[in-house]
Amino acid sequence: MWETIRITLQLAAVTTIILLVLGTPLAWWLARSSAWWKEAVAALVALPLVLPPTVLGFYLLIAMSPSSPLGQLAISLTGQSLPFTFAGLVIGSVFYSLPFVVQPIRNAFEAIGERPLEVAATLRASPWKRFFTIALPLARPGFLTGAVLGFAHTVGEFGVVLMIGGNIPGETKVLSIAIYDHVEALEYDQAHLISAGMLVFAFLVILAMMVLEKKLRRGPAHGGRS
Amino acid sequence: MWETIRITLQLAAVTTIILLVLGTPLAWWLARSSAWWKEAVAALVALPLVLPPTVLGFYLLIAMSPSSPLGQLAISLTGQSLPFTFAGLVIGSVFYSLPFVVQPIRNAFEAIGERPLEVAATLRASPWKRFFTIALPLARPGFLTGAVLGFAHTVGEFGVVLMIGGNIPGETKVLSIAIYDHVEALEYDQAHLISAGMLVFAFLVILAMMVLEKKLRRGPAHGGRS
Amino acid sequence: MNFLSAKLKGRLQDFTLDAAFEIPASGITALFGPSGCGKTTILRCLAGLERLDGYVRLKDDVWQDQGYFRPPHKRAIGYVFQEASLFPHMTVKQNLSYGMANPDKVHLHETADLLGVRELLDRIPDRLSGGERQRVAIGRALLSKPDILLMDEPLSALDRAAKTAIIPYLERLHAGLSIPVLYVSHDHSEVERLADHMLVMDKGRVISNGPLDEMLTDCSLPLASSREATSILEAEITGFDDKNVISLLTVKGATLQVPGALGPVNSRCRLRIAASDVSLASTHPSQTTILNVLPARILAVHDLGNAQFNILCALGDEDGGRILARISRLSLARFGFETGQDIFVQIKGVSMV
Amino acid sequence: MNFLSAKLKGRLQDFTLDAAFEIPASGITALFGPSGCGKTTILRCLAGLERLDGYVRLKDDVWQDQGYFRPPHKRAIGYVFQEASLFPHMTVKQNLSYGMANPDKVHLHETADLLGVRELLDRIPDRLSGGERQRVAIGRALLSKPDILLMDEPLSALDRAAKTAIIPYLERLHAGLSIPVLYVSHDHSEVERLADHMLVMDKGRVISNGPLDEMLTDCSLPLASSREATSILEAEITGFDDKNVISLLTVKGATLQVPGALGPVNSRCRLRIAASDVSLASTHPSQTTILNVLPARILAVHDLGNAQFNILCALGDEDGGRILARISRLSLARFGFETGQDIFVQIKGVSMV
Amino acid sequence: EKVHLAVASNFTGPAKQLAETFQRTSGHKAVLSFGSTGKLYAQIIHGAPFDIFLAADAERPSRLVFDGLALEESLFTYAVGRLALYSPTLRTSTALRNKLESGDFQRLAIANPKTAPYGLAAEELLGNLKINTKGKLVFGENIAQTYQFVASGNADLGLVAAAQLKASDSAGWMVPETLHAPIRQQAVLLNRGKDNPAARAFLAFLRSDPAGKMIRSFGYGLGEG
Ligand SMILES: Nc1ncnc2c1ncn2[C@@H]1O[C@H](COP(=O)(O)OP(=O)(O)OP(=O)(O)O)[C@@H](O)[C@H]1O
Ligand SMILES: Nc1ncnc2c1ncn2[C@@H]1O[C@H](COP(=O)(O)OP(=O)(O)OP(=O)(O)O)[C@@H](O)[C@H]1O
Ligand code: MOO
Ligand SMILES: [Mg+2]
Ligand SMILES: [Mg+2]
Repeated sequence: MWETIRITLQLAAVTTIILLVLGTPLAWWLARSSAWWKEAVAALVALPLVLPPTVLGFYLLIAMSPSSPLGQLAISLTGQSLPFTFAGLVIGSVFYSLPFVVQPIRNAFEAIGERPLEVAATLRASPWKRFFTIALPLARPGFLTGAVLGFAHTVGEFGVVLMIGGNIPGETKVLSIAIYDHVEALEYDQAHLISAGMLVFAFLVILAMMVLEKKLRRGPAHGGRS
Repeated sequence: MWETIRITLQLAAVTTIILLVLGTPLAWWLARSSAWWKEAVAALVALPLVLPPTVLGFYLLIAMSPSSPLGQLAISLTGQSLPFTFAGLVIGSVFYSLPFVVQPIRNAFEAIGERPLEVAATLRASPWKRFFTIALPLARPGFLTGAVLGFAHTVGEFGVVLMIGGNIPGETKVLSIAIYDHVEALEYDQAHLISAGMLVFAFLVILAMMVLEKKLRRGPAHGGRS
Repeated sequence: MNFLSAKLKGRLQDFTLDAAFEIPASGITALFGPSGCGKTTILRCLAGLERLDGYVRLKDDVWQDQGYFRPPHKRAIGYVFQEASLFPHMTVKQNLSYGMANPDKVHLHETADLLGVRELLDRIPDRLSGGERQRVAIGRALLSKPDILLMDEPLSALDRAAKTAIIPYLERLHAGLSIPVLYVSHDHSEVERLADHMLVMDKGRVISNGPLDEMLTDCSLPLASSREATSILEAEITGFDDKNVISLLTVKGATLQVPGALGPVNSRCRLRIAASDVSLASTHPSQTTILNVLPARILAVHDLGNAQFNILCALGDEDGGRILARISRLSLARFGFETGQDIFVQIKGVSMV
Repeated sequence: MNFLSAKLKGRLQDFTLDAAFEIPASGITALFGPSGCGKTTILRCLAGLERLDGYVRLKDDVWQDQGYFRPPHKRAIGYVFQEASLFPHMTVKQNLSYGMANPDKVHLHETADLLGVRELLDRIPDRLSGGERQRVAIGRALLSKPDILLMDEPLSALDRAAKTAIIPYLERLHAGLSIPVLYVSHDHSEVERLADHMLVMDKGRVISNGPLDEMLTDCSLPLASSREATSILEAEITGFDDKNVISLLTVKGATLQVPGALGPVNSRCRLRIAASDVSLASTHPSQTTILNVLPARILAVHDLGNAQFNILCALGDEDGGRILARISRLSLARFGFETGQDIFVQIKGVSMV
Repeated sequence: EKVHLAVASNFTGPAKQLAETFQRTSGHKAVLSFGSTGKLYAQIIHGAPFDIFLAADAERPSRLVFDGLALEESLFTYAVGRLALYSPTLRTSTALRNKLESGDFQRLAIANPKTAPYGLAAEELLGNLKINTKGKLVFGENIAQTYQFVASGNADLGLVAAAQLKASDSAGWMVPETLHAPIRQQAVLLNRGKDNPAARAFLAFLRSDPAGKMIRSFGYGLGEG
């Protein structure tokens, strides 16, 4: 049980971090590029959503299997194929939850507008400095939303994880699958217990994040004049 | 097959519309209220995400069963209980996809700031007029994101639908379940075919929405001075 | 008769506002005071965008009082914000017509012409210059047909030519419709030209409040000692010299000659005379291009402390129009002017406001 | 020697910019022109925020040329935007220090004191008044130690007192560091006080460009015919009358008396004389409080078309300092002034700029 | 040594108990992963690290043998599933059977015949009894879901696994084996487990009498060998 909880939290945390790390430049590019094909990329990012998770997991399984190019690459790099490992789970979850992170961050970047970045440029801030000192802080609500949706979704994620993780205790078995197993095995009491625990825990985590963000924010929504 | 496609599109469309209708006032309240418990509500909205869809479906099944208060209500109103009906599917999907719609819209509302609404108020615009002529149009990117995520997620939604829909052809069988069935039944060719079709269709729909939104928007991201 | 009366008290962080004032039923009231003294805060309170303790009454209507607060959209105000704040998702035209009860194309086009934004009607605000944005914001407030106009430095981003085009429009507006205007401005000449009344603020308090001419020549106020000190005289056009293109203007106690055709005979107008344009002489000077050399009596001598003096004179005798002269200590010493003395004022520059 | 030279050509929708100009290596260059004529666009091009065709060169450095464009953050500019544009998520202090290469608390506090925002250092921009925001924006640009300052109406939201505090700071800045400043302003007196050079724009073109005094008295430019027409004279303080507190100032062709202690003897300063403060007399007048009555020669007579004339005079003889006098047709007719005639100018108001 | 088993989800309960006994008696360790048979099959052909597959049908294991991923000689039926008709409101077999045959019900839950062997069996039964179920069938993804449809009261009747009724102490009508082909759940040793002594040991244990007893006690029948 504790194993399972640990793996769940670890998966959600690692996935969320990777999603933020990958999603941020992607969102930035989507927000700022004027390439004509960027909306096609945006649509592509949203696409995995359309497939049922298990089916998506099935395709990921095929894509990552030892005989596929990706699988071969993984084997030559790490000596191991990806499915049925924690790393494989992370990849699958990242793939599946990407749009929930990219879209809110992209919107937040777009809402900043040109002006603050222009001002920073005239103050000799390099593109990197502008990004880190202006764009990132001003887009914080988008990051919060992306992180909450990404985290929660990874905790509850199940189809993809089941398919490419293989439900291996101590390695790829996460809480969502544990609940599912209990439900399948008609062990409702355990299912209720874990579900309730998860809900309470997730509620507290999400609430804490939101309250923290509000504290950090520049004052109340009302009464501002800028 | 066509039946299934029709039901899928109908479910996604109806769900998205309901999500926008319900999500908008909720997002508005979350963006503007200064109630101390509003972040708790926000966390609650995100909570269904944390449960695996099938498990969530399981609880919804229990909640909507004929012996439950909700089930009794539904029966006394419509003469029918909710599970295994299209209406039941819609309720489940709405419940499950709500956070993907509420969060982006809330962020968009918050990004507007006080000023445009204050200006409108001094021009004698009632709260309703302010909402419809200022807040809604300025929050459009958030609505687009919410609609795309909500729509795509409902198309791909599967666990909840499977659980409370009962997979009845012509009534509650949607494409995601059809693909899943084919995968489980080792009919990989059909699964590939439907998946590819869905992906292409979804890609085109999402792309069209995004390009349309861009056209409608007030000019390019670059070069603005406001 | 007071149109609007208000008493407002409250804090914004370190800043305390404690102001009570009245605004007359017609005319433009200038709200004057240093940066950060609370001008914008007052306008926001009047508009209902900020709620402090106190009351706001408009004629027999109560907008705010103990336990009562009318929301902004139910107050018939027109508010020009300090920053233009156009709706970014609307064209200039949509911005202009937003507050119009029944959109009237002719009226809208008229206003747009006057403000010089007719060509910009289909632009989005992002693509306007600073001054263009400000003009659209003015038009938008005017077109909402308010009962009172609150203007927060509406002309600050405008060049003289644009101001010169807009100010007469505002004047006509207040003359024609006689809606009162509360006008925040830092520009002395704008205030002299436009305002009838004046409300001087400092550090959250209203320190003085009255008709413009009194406020300008009141030596206890900072205005009379500033470099731009001026007097304002109400005048009647009583004649016109066709050959030399000179108008004759009668004010209390004197008749002035002012170049140009200023208006039809018998009409009234307002004259502005800078204190630094006024010099004094103990005897009637001759051989000077100064047109207006008028007998006057000294009412007060006021030391400004920087080797300069303000001399308050009345044209003719004590009851005549008041004129402020700015002279040096040297001149004062040489001619020894004192209160009650009869002298001549030489007015170099007279302009119609 | 030119510090910055630029030639820019391009379109923004309906608007066409086609401007070539140079800015000298030191001093303040005023950018003057009606709303919407392209002033902000020019600043944006110089800053690298907008890219039109043409070149921009700074000393021997090329910022933009055929196929080359240096990004804004590699141009050592300080830009004060037309709207304050503070970073909303930073305190005033963080805003101020954002562009500082090595944050120096003393320098920051000094600047904050000067701009009167010392008390606001921990505030967020949302909670500042309009003028406070603008002052912070000025400080932020100055603290980034730029090689050239671009200022888009930086003082428009400020009252006279705040301006009076900031302008000497800008002057000292440009005197001490001698970094050039390109300064957009609509305020005549601000320009007279601050500017050494002037760039006049209209409809996207630079219509005139030169030293301030020439531009002001050039009767072919709109400036000389405006109501605020002025002359600027460079002067040396040559004496001080202790008893009467009068300074003696020597300009080319004359010595003027100006009330007050204007500075140490032998120092130089700039004098501003409004055309409307200058009257002419054919003989030496007596018995007037006007301090300065000086012999001069008429260089040109210019009909302004509204019953008023500009008379350009040189103090002493033809080579003396140039002074513009604004007189009425009536006076001209009565005294019959003409080019080449020797007369007396009576200067009512002289102020140091 | 460690043996890794892929177990069809309907066999979750017995598998857990079997593994426990096996670990206690053999000293080997048994790691269990549950999933639907189809899913487990897909995972195995894509390299899942399982030694033994306990499927819910006979088809998947044979296919694995055909694919060359499992050893043919190891194939055997470890359990035979039986259908039971279940309704939480009806306690006796006759009442249940009558209700089914009269067609007097709103919803009948069966497992999806396409994906679950129990569904196939249910279809066969309904065909044999010639019951008109048009518009009344709801399909569970697997037999566990089918059970939930009935247990939650949302379907008035369901054809579930006899083993489920046993597990939840409920009564039902045990459908005679004559009315549907027996559901033969087969086990197979996968290539990966070929040289794993623990895997061989588990398969041997699975064929043993104590194991058979345990399987029976969950409501399954035993295969012929
Ligand atoms: N992004 C844009 N797209 C199209 N036209 C623009 C854009 N920005 C400015 N313009 C137009 O270009 C002209 C010059 O604008 P600019 O902002 O340079 O004027 P300005 O001289 O700074 O005026 P002001 O004194 O009012 O600020 C204006 O007519 C304006 O409408
Ligand atoms: N939301 C706020 N919270 C705290 N302090 C505020 C807030 N808004 C304004 N202030 C402070 O209140 C004082 C008055 O502000 P106000 O905007 O009324 O000044 P103002 O007279 O309009 O100045 P300006 O001419 O510079 O626009 C200022 O010192 C300002 O810093
Ligand atoms: O593996 Mo099952 O028992 O077909 O759901
Ligand atoms: Mg203000
Ligand atoms: Mg501009």
